Amino acid sequence: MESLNQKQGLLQTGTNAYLIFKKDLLQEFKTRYALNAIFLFALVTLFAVSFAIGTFNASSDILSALLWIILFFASMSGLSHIFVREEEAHTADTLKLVAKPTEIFLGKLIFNIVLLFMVELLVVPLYVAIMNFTIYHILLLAAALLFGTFGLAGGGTIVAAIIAKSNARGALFTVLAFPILLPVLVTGISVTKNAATEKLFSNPVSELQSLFAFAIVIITAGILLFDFIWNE
Amino acid sequence: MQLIAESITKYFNEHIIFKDIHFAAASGSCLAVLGPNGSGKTTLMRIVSKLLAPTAGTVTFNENGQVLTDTEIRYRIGFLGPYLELYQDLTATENLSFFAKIRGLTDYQPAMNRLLDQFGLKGREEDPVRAYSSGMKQRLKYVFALLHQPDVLFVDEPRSNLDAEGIARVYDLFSEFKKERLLILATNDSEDLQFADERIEIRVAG
Amino acid sequence: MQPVYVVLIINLIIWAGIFGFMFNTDKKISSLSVKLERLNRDKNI
Amino acid sequence: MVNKLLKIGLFLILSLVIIGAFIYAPLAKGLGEFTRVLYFHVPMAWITVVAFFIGAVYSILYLKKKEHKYDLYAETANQLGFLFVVLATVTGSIWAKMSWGSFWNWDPRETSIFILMLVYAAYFALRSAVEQADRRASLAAVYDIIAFVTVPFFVFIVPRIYASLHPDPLINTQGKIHMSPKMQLVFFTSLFSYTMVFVWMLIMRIKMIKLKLKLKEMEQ
Repeated sequence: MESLNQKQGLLQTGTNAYLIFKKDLLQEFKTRYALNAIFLFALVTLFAVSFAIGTFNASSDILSALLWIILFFASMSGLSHIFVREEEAHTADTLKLVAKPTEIFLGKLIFNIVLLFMVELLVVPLYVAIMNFTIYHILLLAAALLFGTFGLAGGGTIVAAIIAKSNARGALFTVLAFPILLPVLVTGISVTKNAATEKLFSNPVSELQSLFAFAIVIITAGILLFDFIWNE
Repeated sequence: MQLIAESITKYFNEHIIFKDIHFAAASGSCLAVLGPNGSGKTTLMRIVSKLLAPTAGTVTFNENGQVLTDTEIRYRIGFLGPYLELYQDLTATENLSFFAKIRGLTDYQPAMNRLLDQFGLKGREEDPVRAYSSGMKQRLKYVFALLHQPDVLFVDEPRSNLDAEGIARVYDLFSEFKKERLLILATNDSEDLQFADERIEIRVAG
Repeated sequence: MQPVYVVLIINLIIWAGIFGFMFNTDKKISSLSVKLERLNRDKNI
Repeated sequence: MVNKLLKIGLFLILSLVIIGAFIYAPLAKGLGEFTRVLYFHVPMAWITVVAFFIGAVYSILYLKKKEHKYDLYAETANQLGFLFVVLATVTGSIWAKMSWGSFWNWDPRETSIFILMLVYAAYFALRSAVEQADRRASLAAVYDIIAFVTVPFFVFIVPRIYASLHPDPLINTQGKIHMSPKMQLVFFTSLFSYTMVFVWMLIMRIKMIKLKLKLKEMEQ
């Protein structure tokens, strides 16, 4: 009986997280605030970089670093939106009235993950095409992007929840998120470099493992700590 | 259903809002929270409905001597107030069905239609909330607060933005609601007090 | 200047800073406790 | 009285460490004059870790008990940690200048310590951006804990990706200490006395916070 209740509770948490995700997606499709912010940022920096460097001059070291820097700062411009929007429209209390904190955090996290995937799906192929970036191990790059996105979205979501409750919303987000998410950035660049070399120069498995472990740690910490932010 | 609040105290930084508020209320009655502007009526409402944690004190909901958990409370209270907004970009139906589903209601369509009709919003339910007038938004908030048939209804500023007809509907609702369930009002308006069986006055603590 | 002396000077600065900090905090603590005692006495009377 | 004696003792022992480091201890082979920095750099780095750890513990305590004082303790521990991280960076940078030729060259250790400074600078920026005391306390505590679980990643991952010039940390994987007995004597005295200095600083700050809170309570 006990375990049945628990199972039902888990199922309900999942369903409600999905409902909140769907609500945010619906809202996003009607306004496109976050999507536009991230997307335009990524495109503008991509073209600026391409224009400044030219198409044939950059080594794969620089190209892989630039790719992650574009993705990183583009996501910084949009990930905070998810909580700031609730706080500024005074819907945070309404949401608090009907849903548990964990459900809310998971819903927002899924939304941010999907948002980043959408951006990557467009920006990465474009980047590879425009910058003449030769990728030898596509699967490796895909794995790095996958785990990296989980890490970025996890850290971005919990920091977004923090700054939504503070007085200086826009300015603080990157300041708080940058040092925490730097492991993702550094490891992501390293794996991408590896993927762009014909013969793997180091074993990428341990780096992918650390990307994965980081994502797990930050998402777990986020779930555990979100209650304290949200109920404040 | 019984609501008990014991020695509720709230500070913002060193600034004291109120201190040691006690009260109890049960189904079949109406409780009114009174006080001048800025006295902390809204803060008290948010604390009693568990939206905000008090600095000290406890709020408990009992049913037949059994204390309800936070999740159970969430399903059984309705709340409307000026700071509880609905999603402006979504339509009324989208808003209401989101809240209904998340509260675990399955067959909410008939109730939703009836309430929309009752509050004179029929025909406008597919418009985004952004396009509503402030009075219509207030009516929609009543629909939101009542959709899941709560046992306790919190209303902060019941009349705000409503016209005479809207107020009449709300008063009908109040007299019906307090017969079997618990109604908690926060108001400054003497007319609203006709429903109150019990009053709590917040005096600014010195 | 020999780098060693740079290190020495920096260490002396740190060393002085630590003790400056401590004396300062000590003074603050004693002034606070005096204040507290006075308040206590006033309340008792 | 005991307090005063302890203070004098600490004063003497710290003076002795400086004298010992510059006169008594022999130089390590191949490293030259700048081994002397070691006696100050390592204790600073060690205290940084201890201070931030204590800060994180107080942050957890705050979230558990919701008592205002724990937030202030966490803040003060992190402030001390920040002071020592700056000292560790300065002493480390001098070492870098003398052994690698420039004050700063993004060695993994330097990068890690830089990130550590960024994280805690962000922590203080967050504190200053929230006016309401209990909200500030919760937000800062959450950020502190998140920082404390993610920074180790950085410290462990980065040296694996980029080769480091930094000598093995004191607590290395082999558990060996490459120092002569005289050096060890000075080194461990220094480590011990600086740790005591830190503990004392923390105790004094906590005492001060307690007094301030009591005063505020009395005035109300």
